[in-house]
Amino acid sequence: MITAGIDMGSKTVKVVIIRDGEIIGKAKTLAGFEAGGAAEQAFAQALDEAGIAIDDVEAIVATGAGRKNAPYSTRDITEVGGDARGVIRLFPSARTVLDVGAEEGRAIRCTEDGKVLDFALNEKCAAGAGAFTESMSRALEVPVEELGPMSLKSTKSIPMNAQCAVFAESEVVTLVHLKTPKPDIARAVHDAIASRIVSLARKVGYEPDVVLIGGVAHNPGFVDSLERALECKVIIPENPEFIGAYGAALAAAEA
Amino acid sequence: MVEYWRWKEYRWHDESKDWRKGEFITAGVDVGSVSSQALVVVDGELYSFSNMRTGSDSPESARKAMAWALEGTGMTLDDIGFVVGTGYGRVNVPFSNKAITEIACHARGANYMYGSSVRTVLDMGGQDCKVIRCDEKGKVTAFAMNDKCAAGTGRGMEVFADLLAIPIEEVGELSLQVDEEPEPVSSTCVVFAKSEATGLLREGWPKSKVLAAYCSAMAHRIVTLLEQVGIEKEFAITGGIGKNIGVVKRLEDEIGIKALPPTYDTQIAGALGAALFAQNLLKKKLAEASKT
Amino acid sequence: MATKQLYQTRPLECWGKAKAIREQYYRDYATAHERGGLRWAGGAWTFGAIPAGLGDDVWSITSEPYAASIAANKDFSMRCLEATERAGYARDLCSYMRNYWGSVILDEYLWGGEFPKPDFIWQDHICCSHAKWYQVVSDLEGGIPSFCIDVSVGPYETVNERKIDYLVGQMHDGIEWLEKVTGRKYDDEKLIQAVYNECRATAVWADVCTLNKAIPAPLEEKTMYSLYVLGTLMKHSKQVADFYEELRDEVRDRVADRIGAIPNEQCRLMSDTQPPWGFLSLFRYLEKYGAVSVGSLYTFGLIGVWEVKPDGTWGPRTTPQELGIEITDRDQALRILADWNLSKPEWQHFYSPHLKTDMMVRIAREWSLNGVMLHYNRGCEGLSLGIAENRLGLIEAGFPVMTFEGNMGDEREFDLTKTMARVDAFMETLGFKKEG
Amino acid sequence: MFDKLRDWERHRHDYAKDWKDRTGGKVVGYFCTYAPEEIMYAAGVLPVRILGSHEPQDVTEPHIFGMYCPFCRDCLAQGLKGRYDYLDGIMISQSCLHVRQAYTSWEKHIPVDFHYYLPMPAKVQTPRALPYLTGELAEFRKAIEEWTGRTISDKDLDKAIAVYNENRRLMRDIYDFRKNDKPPLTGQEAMEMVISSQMTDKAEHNEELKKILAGLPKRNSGREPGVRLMILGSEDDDIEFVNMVEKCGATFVVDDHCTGSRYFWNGVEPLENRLEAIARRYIDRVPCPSKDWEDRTRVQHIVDLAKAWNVSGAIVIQQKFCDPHELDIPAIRKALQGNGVKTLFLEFDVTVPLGQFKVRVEAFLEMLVEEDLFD
Repeated sequence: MITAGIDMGSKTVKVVIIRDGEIIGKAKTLAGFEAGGAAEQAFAQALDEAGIAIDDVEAIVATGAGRKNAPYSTRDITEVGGDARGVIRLFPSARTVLDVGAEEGRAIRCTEDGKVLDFALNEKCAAGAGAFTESMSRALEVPVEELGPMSLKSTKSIPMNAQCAVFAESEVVTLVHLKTPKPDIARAVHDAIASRIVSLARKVGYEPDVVLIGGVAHNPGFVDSLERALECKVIIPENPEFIGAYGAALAAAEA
Repeated sequence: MVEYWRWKEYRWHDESKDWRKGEFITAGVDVGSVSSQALVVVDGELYSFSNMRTGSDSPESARKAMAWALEGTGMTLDDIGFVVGTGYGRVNVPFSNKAITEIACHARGANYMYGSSVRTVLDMGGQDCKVIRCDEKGKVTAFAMNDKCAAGTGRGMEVFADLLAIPIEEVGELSLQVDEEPEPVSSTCVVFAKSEATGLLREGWPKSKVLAAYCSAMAHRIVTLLEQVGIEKEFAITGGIGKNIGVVKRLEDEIGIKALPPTYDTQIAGALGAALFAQNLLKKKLAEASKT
Repeated sequence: MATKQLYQTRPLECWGKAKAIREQYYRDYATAHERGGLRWAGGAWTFGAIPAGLGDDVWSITSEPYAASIAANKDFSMRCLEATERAGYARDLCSYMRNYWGSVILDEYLWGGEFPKPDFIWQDHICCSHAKWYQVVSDLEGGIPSFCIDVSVGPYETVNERKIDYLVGQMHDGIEWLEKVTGRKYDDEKLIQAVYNECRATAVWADVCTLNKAIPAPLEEKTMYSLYVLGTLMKHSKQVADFYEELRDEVRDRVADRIGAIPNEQCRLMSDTQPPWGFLSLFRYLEKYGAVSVGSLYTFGLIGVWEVKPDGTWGPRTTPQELGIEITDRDQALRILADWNLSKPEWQHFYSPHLKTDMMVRIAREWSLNGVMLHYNRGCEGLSLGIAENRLGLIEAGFPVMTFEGNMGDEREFDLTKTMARVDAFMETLGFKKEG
Repeated sequence: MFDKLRDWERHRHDYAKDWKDRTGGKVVGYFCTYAPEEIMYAAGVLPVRILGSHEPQDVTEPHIFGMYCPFCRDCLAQGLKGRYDYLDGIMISQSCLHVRQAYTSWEKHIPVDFHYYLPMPAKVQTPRALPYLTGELAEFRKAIEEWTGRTISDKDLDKAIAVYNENRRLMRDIYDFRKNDKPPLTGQEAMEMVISSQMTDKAEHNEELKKILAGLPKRNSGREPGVRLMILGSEDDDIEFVNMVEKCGATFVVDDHCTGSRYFWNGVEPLENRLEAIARRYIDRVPCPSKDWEDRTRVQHIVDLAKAWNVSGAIVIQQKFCDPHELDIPAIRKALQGNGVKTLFLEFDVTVPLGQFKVRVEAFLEMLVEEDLFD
């Protein structure tokens, strides 16, 4: 059976097409101001990669913050449900899912059959999310993708106070002016985000295995900080940012 | 990719003046979190300045700014009798003789730029927003600064310029091109305000309306800060956002007081105040030297 | 929206009366002076029965419900909050307090006219802000005589004669103080009647809440707010005690006729702490899932006074009159009043969140709940106290918990859309689907 | 001169562990300075105050909602991280709601042999508080006796009271030296002195204080005092901040903190009933704002300190979300300004952004001193 999942994230739209649980097509586009269009575009690309036509897709489920504006979908599930489903299918041993997206941080505790036992989301402040690293990279004048590797060079931990992503910039600027080595600042930034995510993880009472998904999972510096704070290794799937959409596609296959 | 938040860097000097005739030549260097200015004062008169973006290496930013301010004037650092550093990087101005906070400097600078009747100075800078009350000499009598949240700062506005792909200089003007004032954006967190704005754009709001919603939210936050210290006439605005008519106008409407019209680039107030302080300190230094 | 009809519903008949009593209350306070009466201000928890001894023409305004009414009026509330911030008070203080102060600073009464300045302040103190609240009101109003009774003597299970003496001693001093500041002669008979009324009103309210154990629940929390509020206005008045009896009889009939608060009850929840008053629509949103909030320790135990019945379940505390106790003098009345109030469920968690967890787990079991929705309320440090531990305790006891941050009186700290998204996720995990 | 005290303050845990080894006695951690330490000390128990460590942490989120003050969360974090694993017991004497949560979560999640909640009255201004608290102290004494298996005689209480009163008197004598035009000690040293007193056996602390007192008259701190400042407000043991300010050309000469003068200002006046005497001391002490009502008695006290120690400015700090202080600070600032003392208000978190605070502090000092910046 062929089904699809569309993850309408705040920054990007992800589409995954699966046949009997196996991913046969996937695509990601920037949500921009016209998320619906972005989704159609991503969907077309995914169909392309899968080499099938839209009519071959039997069911489509949407997830993500903007799921109500998703095209094609017949049903929708929440990000929490999508994440849990996707992760458990890939890693049945997973008991805790951490999802760090552009603006959202999520911690989910679930059973071996993907049932959600408890979940926690970041509140009014966007600290502990991808957006944080972006503004920091600007303050440091270091491209986002280099921030991670750079921070790995540091062995020093400096506490950061600011919660607010943008306000934290001035703290970074202060550190810069104090001639703090950039790697140390980069690590401080990752430690700050990690500690917010770990707070969420502790709230749901995380247990191994812990799986990390979402775009920020590509950042080795963040992963390092996270593992240090969690005092355990985390599993990262091949395409961490697609897991929500994958979970939605699985949900589509259920009904 | 175009960086719409990047405002234009530039320099200026008074070609009509021959600095060599000057007695007291002093400079102020304001290394802010977002922008840096170097400024030279000759016998209490503004002579030249540069205005550029702060790099991640502040001593370097200070040197660059200073060098650029002197460019084409024939003046070198050695010609300058006293240098005062201010701003976040004030302690990292390698060639400065003293560091003074931007709070004192902005008050002094505003006093020069707008006259001695100024009692309340609002400095809307890159990372923070300050309200300063001062006396007729430009001496600080009270002040307040925003904490913990970047809403109401230049940085927040830059984030928006980027989001909407509009050059930062045009943001304010555009935000006024609305038939009626929309509800201000509700999020104080700039990141969420950004996604809130994205939502509005997705709903088909024109950019001007979204900007209006953000500018009025920003203006409102600044007003609450102003009210903490209390506004006394005359009222002047310094710093980057002072150039943003969209914020300034809404702010004036809300407090019911017009800000004095800017006579100089509002961003140089800090460096100007520093240079003027430098002149007093130079005179004092020379006086003491002559004693011995 | 097509929701499946599992149960009959019908509006509450005594609803209009509740509304009328409330409106009259705020009018009476504002116009008290015109009728030669007195005005006093104090908290919803204060010993209102005591000033009742000053005469029948003494009217009060209780601060929390007044502030909650302001909060429900978003525009006025925002003006109040900002006026308070302008005056230099921190933004993270109790949002009831900030709305109330704002109304004083602006000198605007929510129901029109200037803010009616109280003649004296009669407060009690268990949360750090209680007495300080009125210290500031007194600053703002240019000095108002005030008297606060400290009730923080520890949980009811530890109450002994000495602790009662501490409260009653303050009450006696308070009565002398009342006579001094009002120049009136104190009438013990009126006090005694007020104490009888308070015990009756608060026990009967507990009785009403007990009836909500029924499936379908005859009342949903959004409605209960508008009913329990009368107890926060004047729990010591005959009017409120009588009304609660009338209400109880009607709710009994609803249970007998299996009248539900919502037509499609399939999921029973409870909340905790005051809701974000400007956004009660959140409860309507629950109904899309056939979810009904049957109450909370807040709606049950802030006014209701309870006890464990012989069969081990929770029910209304037996009143002195039911026990055949005849109150004959001031001291006896005050002792009963002190003991009665110290057993109030909402006072126990001030000493340990674990006491509150036990009560919440009891409600979750006896009211047959599927889950719990905890409002992490930035507006109230008193009722949010220990809420994170309550969450852990409820989960340990096997009840799924959803938390959401908000503020009962400051809309800037509540996000309805994000909260509804949480409800979606919670309902999904509980296995309930949205209808229509 | 203050090295020993600084060492005790820095290595408080080592001190307590060592004390246990030396004496074989029990150590009780207390959460607020309303704890009647004399009673514990009389039973041979060492009371130590539980304070935070000013490190960012992520362990308290499941236990304390983020709207409560950073201090109470920092305190609980110490317990959850096992830093106080040597404690035999914990106790709290009812003060603010915030720190109460650190106690109740600690009691639930960190095993201790003894824990006690003392419902210290909140209305210290009513005469009814004395008999009530005296009774509560009798119960507390009983609980300590049962736990330690040692009866507390009046003689034991007298000894404890004597040691504590001496500690209070000595610290006040040292505070008096801060009135000098050139104070022989810095605000940092004063803070380290008081905090170390909360962490150590007062008998040993007293010996150290006597040495210091003997040396102070001759001591030349070798630094220009600069602007004379007062610091006051919420719980504050942020030595790093005090140090930063004193490096900007200022000296703290007096304070109103529970980690400072408020802790030791008044002593126990002897009474036939020792517990009543102790009760009176805690009822009459300079109050925490959470107990300062209906009248605000603390405001005048603060103004008096500012005058007696001749300060030109006051830094008013508040732990983020510290409601009791938030409710007094506007009145206090008004009173100080009214008496010609300018104030700078700062909101503290577990760690403070020194960079951002430095600007405010320096600008504040620039405001207070007549520089030759103007014609």
